[in-house]
Amino acid sequence: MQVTLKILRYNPEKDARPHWESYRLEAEPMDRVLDLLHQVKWEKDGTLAFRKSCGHGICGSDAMMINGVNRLACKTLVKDLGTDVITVEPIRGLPVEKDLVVDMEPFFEAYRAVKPWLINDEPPPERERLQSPEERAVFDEGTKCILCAACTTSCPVFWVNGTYLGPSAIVQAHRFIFDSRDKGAHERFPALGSTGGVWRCRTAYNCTEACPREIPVTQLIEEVKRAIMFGQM
Amino acid sequence: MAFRARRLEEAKRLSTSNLELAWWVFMRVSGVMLVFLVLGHLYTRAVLFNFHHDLTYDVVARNMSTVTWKFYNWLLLFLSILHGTNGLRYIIDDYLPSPRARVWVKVIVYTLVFLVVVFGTISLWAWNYTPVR
Amino acid sequence: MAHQHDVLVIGAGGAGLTAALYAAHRGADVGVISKLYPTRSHTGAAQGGIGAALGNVEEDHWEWHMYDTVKGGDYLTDQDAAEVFAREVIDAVIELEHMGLPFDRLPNGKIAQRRFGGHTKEWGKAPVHRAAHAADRTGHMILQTLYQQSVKRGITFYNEFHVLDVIFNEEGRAIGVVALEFATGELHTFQAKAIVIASGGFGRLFKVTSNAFTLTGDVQAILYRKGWIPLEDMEFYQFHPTGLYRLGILVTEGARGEGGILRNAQGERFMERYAPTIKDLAPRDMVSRAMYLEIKEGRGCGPNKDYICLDLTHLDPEIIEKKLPDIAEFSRTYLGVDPLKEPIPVVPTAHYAMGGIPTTLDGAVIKDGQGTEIPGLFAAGEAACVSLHGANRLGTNSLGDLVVFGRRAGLAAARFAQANTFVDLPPDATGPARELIEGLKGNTGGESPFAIRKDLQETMMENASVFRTEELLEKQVGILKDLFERYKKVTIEDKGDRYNADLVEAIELGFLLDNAEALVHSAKNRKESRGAHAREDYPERDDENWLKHTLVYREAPGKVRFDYKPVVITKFEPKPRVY
Amino acid sequence: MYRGREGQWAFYLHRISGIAIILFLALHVTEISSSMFGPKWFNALLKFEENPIFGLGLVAVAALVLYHALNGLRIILMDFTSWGVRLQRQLWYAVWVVYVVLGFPMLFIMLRHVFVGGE
Ligand SMILES: Cc1cc2nc3c(=O)[nH]c(=O)nc-3n(C[C@H](O)[C@H](O)[C@H](O)COP(=O)(O)OP(=O)(O)OC[C@H]3O[C@@H](n4cnc5c(N)ncnc54)[C@H](O)[C@@H]3O)c2cc1C
Ligand code: HEM
Ligand code: SF4
Ligand code: F3S
Ligand code: FES
Repeated sequence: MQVTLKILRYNPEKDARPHWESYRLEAEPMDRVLDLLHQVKWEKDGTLAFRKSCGHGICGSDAMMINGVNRLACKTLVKDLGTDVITVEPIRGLPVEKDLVVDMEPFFEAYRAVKPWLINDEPPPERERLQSPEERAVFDEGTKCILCAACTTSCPVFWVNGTYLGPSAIVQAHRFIFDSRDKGAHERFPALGSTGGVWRCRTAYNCTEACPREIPVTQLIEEVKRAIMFGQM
Repeated sequence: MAFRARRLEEAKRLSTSNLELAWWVFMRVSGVMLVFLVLGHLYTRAVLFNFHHDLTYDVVARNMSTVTWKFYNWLLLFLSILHGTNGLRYIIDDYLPSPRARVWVKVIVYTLVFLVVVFGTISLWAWNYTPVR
Repeated sequence: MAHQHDVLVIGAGGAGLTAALYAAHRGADVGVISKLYPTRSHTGAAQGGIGAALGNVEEDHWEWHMYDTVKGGDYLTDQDAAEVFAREVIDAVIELEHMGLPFDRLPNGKIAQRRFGGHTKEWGKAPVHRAAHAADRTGHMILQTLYQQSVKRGITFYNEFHVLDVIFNEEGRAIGVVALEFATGELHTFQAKAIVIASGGFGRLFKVTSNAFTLTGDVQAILYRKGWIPLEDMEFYQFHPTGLYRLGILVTEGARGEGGILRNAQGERFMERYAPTIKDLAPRDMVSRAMYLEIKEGRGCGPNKDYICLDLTHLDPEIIEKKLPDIAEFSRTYLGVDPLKEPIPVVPTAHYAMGGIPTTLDGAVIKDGQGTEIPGLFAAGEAACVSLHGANRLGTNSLGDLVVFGRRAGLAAARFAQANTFVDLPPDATGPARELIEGLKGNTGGESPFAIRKDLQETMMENASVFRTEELLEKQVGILKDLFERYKKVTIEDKGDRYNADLVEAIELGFLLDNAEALVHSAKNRKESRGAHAREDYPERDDENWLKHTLVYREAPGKVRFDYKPVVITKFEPKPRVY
Repeated sequence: MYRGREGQWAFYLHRISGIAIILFLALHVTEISSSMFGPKWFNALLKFEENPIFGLGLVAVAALVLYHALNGLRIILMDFTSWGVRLQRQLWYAVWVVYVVLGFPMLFIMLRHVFVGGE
């Protein structure tokens, strides 16, 4: 089938502002949008810039806005879009560097702010720390996160308010706060409870819809809110 | 998952960042109360009365002169203003990226809100119905 | 711009991050250069598990693990490496758990383990539960956990920097690195007392692969180009039996570990014929060859009889959704096949390089068959070859390799850095890298890098994959010569500086070609069948002549020289490999 | 425009209605408070507001208040129950059902007040 791929192009070395460019392509229904981008890059215009690595939704490189929704290009099949006009734009709320490449630094800054590592100063036992399957299941969802930023850059609050940590960082915090081995919840609290923290979330659910790993992001955010609230009052 | 502070310094550190939580809870508590207050207000004013024609100084004044209604209205005024202003604060924080602009807009908004509350409160207690002939 | 670190790690996958953590732990100032954001590294794609004889589910011993590794490697495995590995990987897994890795758990709270190909108890009697796992995203969790620890330690990262050159002084000590910053197009120099290479594999050499687009064997090629540094055992390249049909996306061996069965068009469980004892859980080389044979003999599934069916339909749906959620999703997303209801179409997919940069047990890179170390240069992970995996790697042994030998390399590098000082870089250290870039930007020959890469991948698949013959390899040597000629005329469209992916892909293509050259020549040279290297014209293993490691050097473009390194044999005398 | 689903629109509508209500509230309070200046002034103001434009404005504000109140309850359910988030979409539709049930009679009465006039 023939599809039209419209890409929001921007080359800071040449363009004053981003502009749309269209490409007519021959595509199979089972093609990934990533395949289409490659087709453009390899056969039509080598200057196109975008990130990719694994090609099957596991590395988190290629979150972009496809037909108005954040998705991974490598996990979105042409047939699933149900149209032959496909628009691709960079994810929002992070500075665009070139074409579909954005500056990820602010995103990782928020990640680091919630201390995303196991905090437990007690000397570990000889063997593994024990944890029941039930305790393990409580924080399972958050461990799936691939830090693709699809959620954070779909959040209407994040687009306008750069101080908001964003859903991804809160998912990371959840992963540790609810880990029975972690003792550092109170260390994460200042970042999570500040003006840019969880209370900024307005439960818009774009994050949950966008997450390619099908993590119930809003649910986790709400659990963090409740954890802080009940821990505090 | 232990948030409860075990030492004083810990408690202090935690307490400094509790403000946003307090506002968040307040929005919910006041919201629930406002459902009754606002919808009650709407009902009594806009549905029972023909607000568009029957509402006159007399009607309002007679109503406003009882202490119960004074209190009802004052609570309504106070909670909705506080709730709404904090909501505006969220919105200002979201859409005004420049810290300078934020401060100025907030100063102006809070001043106006303050004046409205003062004005409203004074007038509320000033109602004292003596029928005008 | 110029930077300086005691220890410089190239690559932020499992091996690189482990090395960085332990070097930092020893007090070294560590910098990590990675062409991807660390969490994008391909270690994150590893699914099934990390093998260690924890004995949480049933009795297990490191000796059994060592034996399986040696036997799985078709006795080309260096047994000192296998012993160090099988012992230390137990502690390494426990340590990962202490770092916070969310392993799946048994009801008693201990780390859960599952069966995996080639892992047995009592010297091959029956499959054993040895692979510690976190659902089917064990690699993802390892990568995340290691990155979390690195962030905690405040290790310096240079993300999206492409290493283009490693610099040596006259005495042959590695003293620095040149890297291209993707964001700006600027060349940076890094001065280091010790350098650890952990840049991963080169699966993109083949058309059907489980590997990421970015796995192009860069640093292997950079060293190989120098001429005096060899690559070891490059002929041994593993094809994983179960890649999604056409796409190559991996379906973990854990799927068979949980009870999945391979069937041909007649629905026959054909592995019963090839490996009567452990059937579908035979080592990968054997299963891949069996699948190829089934397809070749007309028993493949599908309209074109060109794939094999991986049947999970008899499993409890709960097991699939809980223990194999990701692969179920891959199958649904990319093939539209629901593994609960239909078998998954699979084909062997290019997966893992057993060979690479030769090292000692401490990760020090060596330059000849006598084991002469190159001062200041270390390597670990898939890029390296300690020869733990010999002629064929067992599933779950790579993740173990990353943490065990990543740690050893990191510690050794830190020790080296403590004992040595910085060496000044030559005045024009960036010269060769700049020439490379300007050469590519200036080329007008009109050859498209895409077309060259496509031809390379297709011909490598045809001529140098699961089955090989003298004739096919000879043919591929000729094809490579031609591709090198075409590469000289390769022309890129993007002449800019910022995020020039066009340039980077062209550079990576050059690296791929070098890896191909090393692989094909080594394969042509080894006249026997062993592990993943199956020669139809020499179907038998030949211990008399070939129980040795190949070291391949580039003499001149298209011309190679071989040296050999003896296999270390301690506990287990080579025996025929039957399962 | 980002093609968000129910949650996004629920949020935007909640925000817009919130702003509208607080602005109206400020005016409303000022207006009522002006009674301090005596019945003359106040009655004049009310007279002025008999214009149907104001009436319709009032209806609009009432409509926004009703949405804001009902969706506010939806938010509270999501925040304080374990199931609210899972059922957020259904809850939003429930908001609209209740909205119609309560809103229609109100709309009817208010519109009659505006256009039919007093007896
Ligand atoms: C789909 C799949 C599933 C697997 N499953 C398992 C499993 O279940 N169990 C198991 O044991 N093994 C498994 N493996 C194998 C194992 O995951 C890999 O061999 C291992 O992760 C390699 O790790 P690494 O650290 O060496 O390299 P990688 O994780 O590939 O990292 C390479 C790093 O080097 C960097 N790099 C590369 N080139 C350059 C350059 N020029 N400049 C700067 N940086 C550079 C990259 O950015 C990256 O950070 C699997 C492999 C695949 C592909
Ligand atoms: C009638 C009952 C009301 C209920 C149940 C209610 C409930 C809520 C709740 C729960 C929030 C928080 C939203 C969030 O954090 O996502 C909120 C926000 C808000 N409310 Fe109300 N509210 C009511 C009345 C009012 C009134 C009368 C006003 C105006 C004076 C008002 C103005 C606002 C504003 C401006 C916001 C901020 C919106 C945002 O940040 O997006 N609300 N309301
Ligand atoms: S929560 Fe989901 S969308 Fe957000 S970063 Fe993680 S994987 Fe991506
Ligand atoms: S989209 Fe944003 S507002 Fe909250 S529910 Fe998700 S973080
Ligand atoms: S390329 Fe890795 S997630 Fe899409």
